[in-house]
Amino acid sequence: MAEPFLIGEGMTGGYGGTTILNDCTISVDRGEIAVIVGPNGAGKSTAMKAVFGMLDLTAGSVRLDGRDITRLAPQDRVPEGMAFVPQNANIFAGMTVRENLEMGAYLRRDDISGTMEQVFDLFPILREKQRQNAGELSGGQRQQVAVGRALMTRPTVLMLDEPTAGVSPIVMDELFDRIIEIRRAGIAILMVEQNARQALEIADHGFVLVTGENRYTDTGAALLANPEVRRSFLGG
Amino acid sequence: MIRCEDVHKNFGGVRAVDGATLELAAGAITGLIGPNGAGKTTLFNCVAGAFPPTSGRIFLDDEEITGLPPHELYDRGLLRTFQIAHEFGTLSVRDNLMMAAPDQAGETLWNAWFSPAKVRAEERAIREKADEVIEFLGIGHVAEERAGNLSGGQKKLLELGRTMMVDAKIVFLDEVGAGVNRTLLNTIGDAIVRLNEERGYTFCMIEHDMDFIGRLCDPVIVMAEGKVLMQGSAAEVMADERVIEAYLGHGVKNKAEVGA
Amino acid sequence: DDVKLGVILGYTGPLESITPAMAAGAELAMKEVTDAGGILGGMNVVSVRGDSTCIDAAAASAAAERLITSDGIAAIVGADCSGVTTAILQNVALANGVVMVSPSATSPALTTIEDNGLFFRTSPSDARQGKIVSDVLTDKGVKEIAISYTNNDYGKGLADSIETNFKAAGGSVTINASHEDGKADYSAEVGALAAAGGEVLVVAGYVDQGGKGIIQASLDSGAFDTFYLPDGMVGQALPDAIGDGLNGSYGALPGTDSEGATNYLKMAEEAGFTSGAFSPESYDAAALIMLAMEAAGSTDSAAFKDKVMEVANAPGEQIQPGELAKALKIIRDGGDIDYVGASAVELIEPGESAGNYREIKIEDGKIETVGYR
Amino acid sequence: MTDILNALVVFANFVLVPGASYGAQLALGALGITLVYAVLRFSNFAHGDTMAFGAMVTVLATWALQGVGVSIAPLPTALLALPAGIVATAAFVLATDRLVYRFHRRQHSQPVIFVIVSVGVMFVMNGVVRFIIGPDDQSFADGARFLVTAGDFKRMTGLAEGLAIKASTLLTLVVAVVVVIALFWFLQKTRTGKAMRAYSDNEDLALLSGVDPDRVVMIAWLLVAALATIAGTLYGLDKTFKPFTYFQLILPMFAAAIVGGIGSPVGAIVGGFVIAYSEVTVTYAYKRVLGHLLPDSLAPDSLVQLLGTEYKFAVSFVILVVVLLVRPTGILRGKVI
Amino acid sequence: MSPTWRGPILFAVMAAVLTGVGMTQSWSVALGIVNLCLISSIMALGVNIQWGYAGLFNVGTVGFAAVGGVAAVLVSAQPVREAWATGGAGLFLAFLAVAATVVAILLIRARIGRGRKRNLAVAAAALIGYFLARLAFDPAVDRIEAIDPALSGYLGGLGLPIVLAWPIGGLMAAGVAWLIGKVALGLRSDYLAIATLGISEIIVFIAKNEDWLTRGVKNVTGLPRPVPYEIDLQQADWFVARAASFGLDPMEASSIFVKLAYAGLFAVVLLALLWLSERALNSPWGRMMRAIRDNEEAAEAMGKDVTRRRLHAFVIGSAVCGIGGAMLTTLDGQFTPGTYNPLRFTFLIWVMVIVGGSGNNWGSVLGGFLIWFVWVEAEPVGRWLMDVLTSGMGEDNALRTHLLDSAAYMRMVLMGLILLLALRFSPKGLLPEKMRIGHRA
Ligand SMILES: Nc1ncnc2c1ncn2[C@@H]1O[C@H](COP(=O)(O)OP(=O)(O)OP(=O)(O)O)[C@@H](O)[C@H]1O
Ligand SMILES: Nc1ncnc2c1ncn2[C@@H]1O[C@H](COP(=O)(O)OP(=O)(O)OP(=O)(O)O)[C@@H](O)[C@H]1O
Ligand SMILES: [Mg+2]
Ligand SMILES: [Mg+2]
Repeated sequence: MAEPFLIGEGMTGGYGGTTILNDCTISVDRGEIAVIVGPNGAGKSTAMKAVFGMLDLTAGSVRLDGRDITRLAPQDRVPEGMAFVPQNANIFAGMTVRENLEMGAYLRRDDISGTMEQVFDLFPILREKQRQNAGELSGGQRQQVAVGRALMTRPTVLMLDEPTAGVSPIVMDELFDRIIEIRRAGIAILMVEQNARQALEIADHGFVLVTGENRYTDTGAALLANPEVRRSFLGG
Repeated sequence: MIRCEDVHKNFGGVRAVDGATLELAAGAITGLIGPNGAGKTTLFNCVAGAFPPTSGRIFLDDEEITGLPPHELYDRGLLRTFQIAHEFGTLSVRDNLMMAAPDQAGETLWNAWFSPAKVRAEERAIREKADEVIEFLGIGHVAEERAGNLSGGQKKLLELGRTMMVDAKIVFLDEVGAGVNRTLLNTIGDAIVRLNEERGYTFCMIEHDMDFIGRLCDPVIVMAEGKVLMQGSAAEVMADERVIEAYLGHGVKNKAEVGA
Repeated sequence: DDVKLGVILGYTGPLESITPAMAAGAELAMKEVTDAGGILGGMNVVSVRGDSTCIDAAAASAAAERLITSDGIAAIVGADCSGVTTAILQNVALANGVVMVSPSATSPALTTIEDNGLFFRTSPSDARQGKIVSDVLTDKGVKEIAISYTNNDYGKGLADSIETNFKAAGGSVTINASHEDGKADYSAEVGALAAAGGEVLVVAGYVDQGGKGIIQASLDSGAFDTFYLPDGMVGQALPDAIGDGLNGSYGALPGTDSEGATNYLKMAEEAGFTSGAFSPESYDAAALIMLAMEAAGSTDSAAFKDKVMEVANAPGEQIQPGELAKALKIIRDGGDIDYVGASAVELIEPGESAGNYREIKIEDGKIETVGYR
Repeated sequence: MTDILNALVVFANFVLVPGASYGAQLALGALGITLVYAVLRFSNFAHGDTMAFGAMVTVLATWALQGVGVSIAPLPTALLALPAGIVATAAFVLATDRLVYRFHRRQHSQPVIFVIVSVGVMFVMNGVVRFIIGPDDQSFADGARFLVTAGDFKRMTGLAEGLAIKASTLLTLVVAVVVVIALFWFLQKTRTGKAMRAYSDNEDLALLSGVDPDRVVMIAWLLVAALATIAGTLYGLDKTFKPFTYFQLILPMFAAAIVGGIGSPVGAIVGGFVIAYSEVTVTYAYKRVLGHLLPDSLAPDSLVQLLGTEYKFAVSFVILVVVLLVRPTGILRGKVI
Repeated sequence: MSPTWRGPILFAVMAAVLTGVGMTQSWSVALGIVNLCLISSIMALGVNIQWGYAGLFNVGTVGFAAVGGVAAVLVSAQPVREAWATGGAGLFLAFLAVAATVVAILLIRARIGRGRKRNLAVAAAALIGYFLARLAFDPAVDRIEAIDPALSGYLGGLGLPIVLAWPIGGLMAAGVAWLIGKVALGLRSDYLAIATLGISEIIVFIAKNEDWLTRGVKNVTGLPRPVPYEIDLQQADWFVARAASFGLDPMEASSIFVKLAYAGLFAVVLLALLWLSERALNSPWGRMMRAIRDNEEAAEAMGKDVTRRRLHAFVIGSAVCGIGGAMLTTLDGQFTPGTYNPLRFTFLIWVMVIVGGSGNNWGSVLGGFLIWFVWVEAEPVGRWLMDVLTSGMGEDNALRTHLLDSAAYMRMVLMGLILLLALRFSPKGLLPEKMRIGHRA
């Protein structure tokens, strides 16, 4: 099997002294959706940060398209086509919604109005609120801004940390639809979800993390079918 | 138990809450749902005293509480959690819980200085309670961690945990479920039901997870564009065309069926 | 062997810009004596500097404490501002029995302070100068003045004294307002002064501090064109900085009918600094200490404190700045001297300058002497 | 009629014009403070001494130019020397960033640590400036001093009162306006400006958008150095160059930045004028103005002064406190650039 | 260095350094520094209560120190009877006018409902009260200030022992802080900072300009001491004999004795305050204050009366600064309003708190010692450094002369460098805030 497009392999590391990730491996290929699930505090967000270079790894490596990028600074991964929506503090609170989206396209030199329209079509409320400061939005609206910002980069790898937390069902559906659409364009999508059943339904691969280790790794459908996984991690 | 009469809240030109009138029955677990930006959190904030409404009146047990500061509402047994977790970042997880306990003698300087024995006894009791809550939330391994270092979901759990330190009359939960693992959320749901049944707590919860709402809440109030759109049982609400149009979307039913 | 003299002045803080010339003045006297073979049969006199900060009594006391108990200085030239001077005197100098000669502390309160005969100053008390200012103004036929003073004990004391004397002489004071030193802008002060009006503006401040700012802003806005300059304001730096606008202004500073002041200017220039406010007084303070030591035959404060008045006053041969070698020789030979120095020192009880004044006038950007009082 | 004109002229001469010049000076300084706050998120106590440093280099360069006889009369030579001052200050400021601030930035130290660190930098700069040029007054102004002097004005208009306008006043005002417009445009419209705002808003997320933090910080410091040098030099031209007064300036400058709404460039300008005019108007003695306006019989004897000038700082601080109580985040709502 | 040993080791180093000063410079110098270190530590404790516990960015320390200084004057200076005789009645009338105004305003607020009418009535009452008070006040003040202005010209104090001024200074500072807190504590971080800075400047301006009360810039000197005078000791036979038995000369011995006596008094106060602070910080009260500091909104939602609690912390911290201010005036033996500049009394204290480690009482004490020590010793060390640096140059080298003349500024540079280095190697302060794990239950 050829190596996946993006892989964080055998990642070990944590914050300061403590080790959070233990030989954890996460990967995703082009045109695929990979979903990470697991209990709170399992290290899912930490794994995402590690893949994006926001954590010092004591062991393991991150490779993009076969190239070792373990030592690349986060801001230098953006030009490589990686985009990331963190779980917390994922908007520029003091800037308007429109400026938030523009910041997503910071490195792009081409015309961004088309992409902006696409984001507005996906999240109509943002079109309405584009001149408002993002910090004044409701919780779900902020989440939409955050995802919109990442979409603006037109990435080759899209990493989303709980993109649907706090968004209403209708928006969540739209979002998942959109993600499927993006996958079709050959983009690799890596996401963490607590709405795990919906997420695994559309996922090609799933990773179940517990205390920083891979507990289960399988296709989305297989994980959904696994009663043990369902009971312990997906809420029955 | 809580009655809101024609509550409005404007932020500059934005009408976040635009004439909401509703009543929360004592002893019920009321769900509050609605599209993003419907004004749910803003209404919570008005009721819980984070800021006063622009106009309208709010009553708790027929006493007007409009504009009262949160700490006075706490004294009357009204508690709330925050949608975006508000942890005490430099305090340990246990201290986060312990500080929430009511009427602590050790919180006056005089006792802190001159009645150490009394304070120590009191602390012991509070600490025990905190440890129970920690146990329940499954965050025992991070009990000594700075709360600022918790994961997103753990912070939400802590948010909930603080309300469990207090004997409350009514608790407002703002999306406790968002970001919380579904298996754990089920346990939390059970605890809410137990608190409601055994201790008579009244709950009002904002949630976007319809399974959770459906399992726990009756009645369910739907808000949209700052107003109350409708109220009814979970089943009624989910079947309502307006609600589906504005909030649930058509996809959800299909998915729910697949999931079930 | 060396004798150490402490030079405790505000090297940092609000008066930091006039301090270097003061310190240089004191050290000029020490160098002169050392070059002439020192005192007491060949002891060199060296200076040890200590920072009074002018405002921080605690830091000033700490510095004085260190100079006395650790560096072993025999006497203090300083301090500069009355507040820190009092603190050093009462907390350190008295306790250790060390003589202090301040070149610039002018507070009248220092006249009556308990000092065990250890404290002297080469500048006159404000009370005396107020009278002089009033006399000069009255003689010029001025009827109405405005006063701006620097808001410290020097300025306040002087301004009050001027007001009292001038009113007693039949004049009127339209406004007597303070200014803070070292501030960024004086337009508010000048606005008020201008509104009050007056023929002459008396500026009881420092030559390159707020006093200068007030004069500059007054000239810029056309509020006043004639200024009276008390001792703190007389220095060549002022006409140099202000330019033609200052011509025609006048004032007075301690000095007698002697060539001392002019000599001192030259000496300073040769030594590589420009004399400024209280620089001559600093030279004199150091000189008096050394002469008194020679006269007492000891560097012990308890011994030479009684000689300070003796060497400063008549009878005896008059000593000008630059003549310290001659003075030492006279003393060694058993003669008597009357130190005049750069600021025409005449000490009265209890050890402060009597206050002879040299009247000056600014003409063509130069300070010209016009008479003595 | 002439009475009214006279009253106006007095008022302009002692309140409007000096207030405008002082206000513009404060505003320029406050701009630098606000920029550091906006981008790097701390209150920079070293700013006064940065101004002193910039002005010092400019003074030295001006002397050098004057020495070889270069002049751009009627404008002051110092304007020619400004680039030298800016370059040197930029170098110095970047060096402090590299040696001091960067470490704390990487540590994610609290803002208050940065504040205290800036106090440390202030001490060092304080000493360095005095080492190089000493604590004294230095004059370096040349060129035309006045646009109109009080005497000329009286002669021209035949009024009893004069109005003086200094060249430096006009220069400061013009520069302040130009600089604030340029800065506003830069921050709001240019990519780099937006990147700076994004960086200040949420550093981690800015990285995730591809913003190079080192570059943003460097540009911010360059702007601060330029602003500080310009402000320091203009202040020196108008008043005088003396290191200690620059240190004294930081309090009113902070007051201006905060009253206006810290982080907002326009706020800095507004704040500068509010502080300046509150000092001048409340303590102004209205005797002469009223003397012209009222008939002789009613002319006031007293000074008609609301408060003595000794309280002028107190007044500006009272106004500051009142403004904050009414609008707790400053006139123009802080933290937004 | 393990965290538990870090504190003791750093304190031991500090003690060793001070001993070193005692041995190489002199014991008087060392003890003089220690005394000011003790006072600085007290003020730092006060700021730490406000910032470290409660997150209040108060940069008005200088104002509270000045209030403490005023208290020292009012308590201990000799009363000027003549001033009371000529001006006392007027002042009393003015006081009555103010009191009546306050009563009137309270009545208005009780009688008239909220709204424009009430505001107008309150404003009118305040204005009338102000003018009535001025009517009685101004002539009284003029008369008081006219009495022998060179030496008195003010009311004087009560002539009581100056040690009483310490608690009274604390109380007065607390009162002032209460007023300020009522007005300003609604403001956040930097805005609170600039407001407190402004108000403290106003306090200092009052101390400088209200001559009838404080003699203003003319200073009040010769305040009584709580310890004997060196001169008296030098003349007391028992003391001279005692000193001789230790092999000390009476001059040096008296100086050391007096400083030790001060040190004893100050240390008692510091230890008492430190004990109270530690108790408070490690109690539920401290936990609550830190919670408020971390997240005010959530603390409010969890039933804490944030406004009141913050006011408490503000008042207590200010009171401690006031005590420190009164002690400093006692040590100086004089009240000099010109001394109160923010650099020395606000920023230096802040530097102590932050370098020591905010949120940690022992850190504040250590910071107080270290920073005051550096502040004082930077001067001689700076000069010494300059001497060393220039020793290689020729006698007449122009650069050398220039550098030696500028040696005083080395003090600033050194102070800054030490500050920067301390924070470079200990970015959270020398003794960082402890993570309190559970409680000593
Ligand atoms: N401080 C504010 N300033 C301006 N507008 C605001 C502010 N806070 C909220 N709003 C607006 O008010 C509306 C209601 O917000 P609110 O947070 O109450 O929504 P919500 O129903 O809780 O939504 P969600 O489900 O996304 O949490 C939104 O449109 C939001 O943009
Ligand atoms: N900045 C930090 N410093 C120290 N420890 C941290 C930090 N952030 C997270 N942790 C710890 O790392 C562990 C994993 O956190 P992480 O955020 O990766 O969890 P997660 O799987 O994303 O959980 P959730 O579903 O709740 O978001 C947690 O125990 C948390 O306490
Ligand atoms: Mg997470
Ligand atoms: Mg919400």
